[in-house]
Amino acid sequence: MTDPNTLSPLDLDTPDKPFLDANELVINMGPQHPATHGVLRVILRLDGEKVLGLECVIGYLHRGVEKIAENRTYTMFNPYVDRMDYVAAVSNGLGYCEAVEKLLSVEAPPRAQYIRVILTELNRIASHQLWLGTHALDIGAITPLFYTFRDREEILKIYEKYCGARLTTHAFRIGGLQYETYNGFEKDVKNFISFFKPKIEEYEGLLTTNRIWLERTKKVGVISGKDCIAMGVTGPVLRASGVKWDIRKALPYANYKNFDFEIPTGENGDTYDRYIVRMQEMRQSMRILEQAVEGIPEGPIMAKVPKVMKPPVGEIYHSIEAPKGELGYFIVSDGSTQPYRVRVRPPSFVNLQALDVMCRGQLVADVIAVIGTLDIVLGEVDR
Amino acid sequence: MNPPITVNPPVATPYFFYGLAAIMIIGGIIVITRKNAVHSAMALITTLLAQAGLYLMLYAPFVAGVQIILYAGGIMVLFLFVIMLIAIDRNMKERQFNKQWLVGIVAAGALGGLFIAVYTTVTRTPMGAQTLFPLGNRVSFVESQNTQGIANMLFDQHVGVYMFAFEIASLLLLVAIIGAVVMAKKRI
Amino acid sequence: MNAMMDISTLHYLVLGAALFLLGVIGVLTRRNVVIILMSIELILNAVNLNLVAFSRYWQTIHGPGALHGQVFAIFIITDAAAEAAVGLGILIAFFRNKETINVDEVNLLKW
Amino acid sequence: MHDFVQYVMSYLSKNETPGTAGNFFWATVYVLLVFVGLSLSVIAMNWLERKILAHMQVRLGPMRVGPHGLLQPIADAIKLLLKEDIIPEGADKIVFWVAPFIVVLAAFTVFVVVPFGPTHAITDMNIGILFMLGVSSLAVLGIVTAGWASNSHYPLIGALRSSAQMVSYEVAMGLAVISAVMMTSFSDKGGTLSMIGIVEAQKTQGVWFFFNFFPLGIIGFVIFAIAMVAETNRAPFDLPEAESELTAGFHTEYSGFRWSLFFLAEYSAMIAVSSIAVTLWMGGWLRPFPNLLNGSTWDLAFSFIPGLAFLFLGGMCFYNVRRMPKHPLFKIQTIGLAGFGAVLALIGVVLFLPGVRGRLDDVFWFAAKVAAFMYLYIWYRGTFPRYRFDQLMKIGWKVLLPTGFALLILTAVVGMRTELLAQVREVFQR
Repeated sequence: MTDPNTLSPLDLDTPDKPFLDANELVINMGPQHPATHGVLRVILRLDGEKVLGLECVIGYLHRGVEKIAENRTYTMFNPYVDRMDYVAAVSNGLGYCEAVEKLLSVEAPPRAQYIRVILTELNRIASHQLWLGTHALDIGAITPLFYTFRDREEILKIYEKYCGARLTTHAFRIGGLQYETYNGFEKDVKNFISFFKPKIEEYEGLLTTNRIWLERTKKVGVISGKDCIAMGVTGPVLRASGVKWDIRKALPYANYKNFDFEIPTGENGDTYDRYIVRMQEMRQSMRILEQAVEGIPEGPIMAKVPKVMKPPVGEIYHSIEAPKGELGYFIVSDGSTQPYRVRVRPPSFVNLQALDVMCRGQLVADVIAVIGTLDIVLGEVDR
Repeated sequence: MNPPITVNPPVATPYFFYGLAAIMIIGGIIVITRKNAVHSAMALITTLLAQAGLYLMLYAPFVAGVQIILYAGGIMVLFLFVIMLIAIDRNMKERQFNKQWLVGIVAAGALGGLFIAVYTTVTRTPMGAQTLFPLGNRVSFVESQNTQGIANMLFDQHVGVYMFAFEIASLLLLVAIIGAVVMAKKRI
Repeated sequence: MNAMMDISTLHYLVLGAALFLLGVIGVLTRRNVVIILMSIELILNAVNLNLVAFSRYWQTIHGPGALHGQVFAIFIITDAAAEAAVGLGILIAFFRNKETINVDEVNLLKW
Repeated sequence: MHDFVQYVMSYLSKNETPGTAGNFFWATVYVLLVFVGLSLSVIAMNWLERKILAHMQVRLGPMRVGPHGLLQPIADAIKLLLKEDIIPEGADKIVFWVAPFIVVLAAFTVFVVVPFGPTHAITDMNIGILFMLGVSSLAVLGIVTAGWASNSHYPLIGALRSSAQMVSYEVAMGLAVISAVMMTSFSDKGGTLSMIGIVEAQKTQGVWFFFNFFPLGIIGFVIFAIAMVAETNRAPFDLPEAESELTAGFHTEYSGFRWSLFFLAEYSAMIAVSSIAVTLWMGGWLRPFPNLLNGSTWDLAFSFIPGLAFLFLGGMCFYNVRRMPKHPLFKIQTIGLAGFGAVLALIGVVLFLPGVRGRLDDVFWFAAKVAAFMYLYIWYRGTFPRYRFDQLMKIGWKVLLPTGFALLILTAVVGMRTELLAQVREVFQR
């Protein structure tokens, strides 16, 4: 049933008939709707409240990031990637910097890599916190939102102390880091770890065994591992369907191979499993943080990179495990100071394609839950 | 004239009757003349509530309560529900009255004539000539016994004669539930 | 209080008759099934009003325990509920098949 | 003039509600008192909900208008009244106008029979509880017409959802209510539907119906407590106004004054259903433990509690006056808080006067119990996610309804156990 190839596309040309008669009602959810996380527009074809099919209309936030890259030097383009997934800006920067470093055949020094890992994992936690808050809010629990925002604040404080910015941090530079860590950075991270551990329990206490939460999320938006692979869905959504695929383990980048952590997976591929997987991922991120903050080596933070970057002619694809899934950068260099083409593979955009499969046969209220569980950021979908 | 067993003061003055009666008649006229079925339903609700007021004037508070709960709160919600489910926009542009409207009004007029004839008939009784329902037979009852009285009528072993009818009514409701489900459900 | 101003059973009966007539006119002249059903409700209510008025009249003769009219009124309300449920169910089934709710278009016994 | 004074004073010696006594003057006074009190408690409820919810969610809530945001509801009311009253294009104007008034009328009319004390009710109706259920069920008409008249998809779906929800839960609610009403009939005085009669029955039977026939009373109460949340469209059953799905449900297209009417109706309906629950299961105006801690000493002790409670609240205000920042900008706020505390303390002192004490502690206990329910409502909202529509219906029809039927039969069996046993014995002896 959920084989994406056999799904008939949504027919929007025939006019909608009255409510009970043909039982088809076309409803336009968004672009201004409180639960579409920005400016996603979803056209729903309904039978009563049952979803027969849906179509996403995207592009309301399109800013032409990829095209902008062709008119900027490699360094100049770096801040732009932060504006794609603004919730996980650090991860976006990491992917881009590593891709260009690969193109230039340089490698960031170990100290820089450790600090990169710390900041990226903090960012993963922040992103998951934001997801949890908004997802719970969509399902009707308003309190977790305030809890997660309270705790996310601590992460943003660390960012602010480190580089002055909170959201679009532009923390990394090609070849390493621009800034050395501030005094007490390690202490702050350690404090955060000890502060945040009980907080996860607090979130779980509100939701994990809550009957209404279970009823709203179990067996909702089910997608099988096969379908996920067929549609290119990655990240926690894929792992919740039982596929143990994490780029940090599969194709280790940065220095993730030095760290000991597990890949949490689910079994049923439903919204509840995705919730559990993300909660576990936060815990695993804490494990990585503990190891990384203990082992930060001394040394330089910047590799030797030329002032004017002219990578050799060629192309490179580099992907990292962003909080939302596989974030890939495909960069074609023509040997000049500006990239010939930059193509971003955003996890949100690819994951969003599974929405139709996951929502068919469910109810309208489930569409909201599924949009929440996919954890999309429209800045990244539209770029 | 000796006052009858006056336990309660009069519920309200006769003006209340005329006011409620006027509301009911105007509501009834709106019900059968409006194009928009929702307006008709609202007018019918007003009529029903006014009628509940009349029941209170007749010292029948339990029937008034049942009228509010069942009619205004139950049946009319069902009506509104159905009106909203079916597309009424198209229906409002069509002809509202059928071809036999003249015949209908004539028949209703004849019926009305019959009513007038019945209510004005004067019969000879030992107490003199009077209509079927003489004026001025107001009496007051112990209002607080109304619900208990109805319960006695329905359930009491000695006074109650409607126990069987009550059971039949429940059977009727069961049949109605099943019938409505069969009718309205697309796939069973 | 003036005896002419006093509200007697006859007042209620006349009001009931007027409502009954309005209901009959509605049933006989309207095309919209929903409004016809509402007119039937009007008729039933007119009957109820009469019954409760009779009940009071009866009570003046047989004492406050003789509530037959009110019991009848309650049975009729029950009946009206059943009638509305089934009638509206038929209406929906009909509308789904024929896309109309006009009675004069219901002129076939099968389709 | 003397006659009028006589007429007014004659009621005071009577020990019954003004409606029963047929005293129009006092009935009007009571109607006005209930109306003003209700409006005040809706205002207070608005502030309390925002503050309590805020503190549950690690924020402060309104803090700017008045000390601790005490004047925020008034500021909101002024804002709402000054807002443009928008009627959407293509809306059915008359119905759109009328709908909020239906809801408000239904929500306010039920208070005619709510017993705040043995004599503190506008009237005592023979069909009190039936009247309350019936009139509160009229609110759904307003909601349905509001959704339909807006001529928009989201309000229509919200209206359909809410009518289906309210009609479904009314059934379970009615069953729970019947089981409690049935409990009143297991005494010598016979059963009653009157709200005051129900509380009197709890007094004479010496038990709140919550504890009666353990655990049947509790089950009935729980059914009612679930159904009443659904009836008032509050979290976790707030589907008709599910913000994340239907933007605002049936009142999406409403603004300004008309919207505030819906708001007013929602809160007064919450108070109304809570009063039903308090009357039916929690012993209405009766003080706690009337049968365990009886005697005139305990009566006297409990009659001091209302005054003490207000004094405590006033004391809290003064304590917080000391904690206010000493900055000159906060001077007005500090004075305001002190004034508020003084008013509360004054009320507390007045409540100690013997004449007032005897008359008003009923009202205090009733209000305190209703306030506990109000807190529950806020607590639910802070804790629970929202049910899905089919799950809501499943709970209503497949869980609450059969439980209600079973409860009804069990209550009858337990209540009539002596008669039943006698009959069984008779059969065996034959």
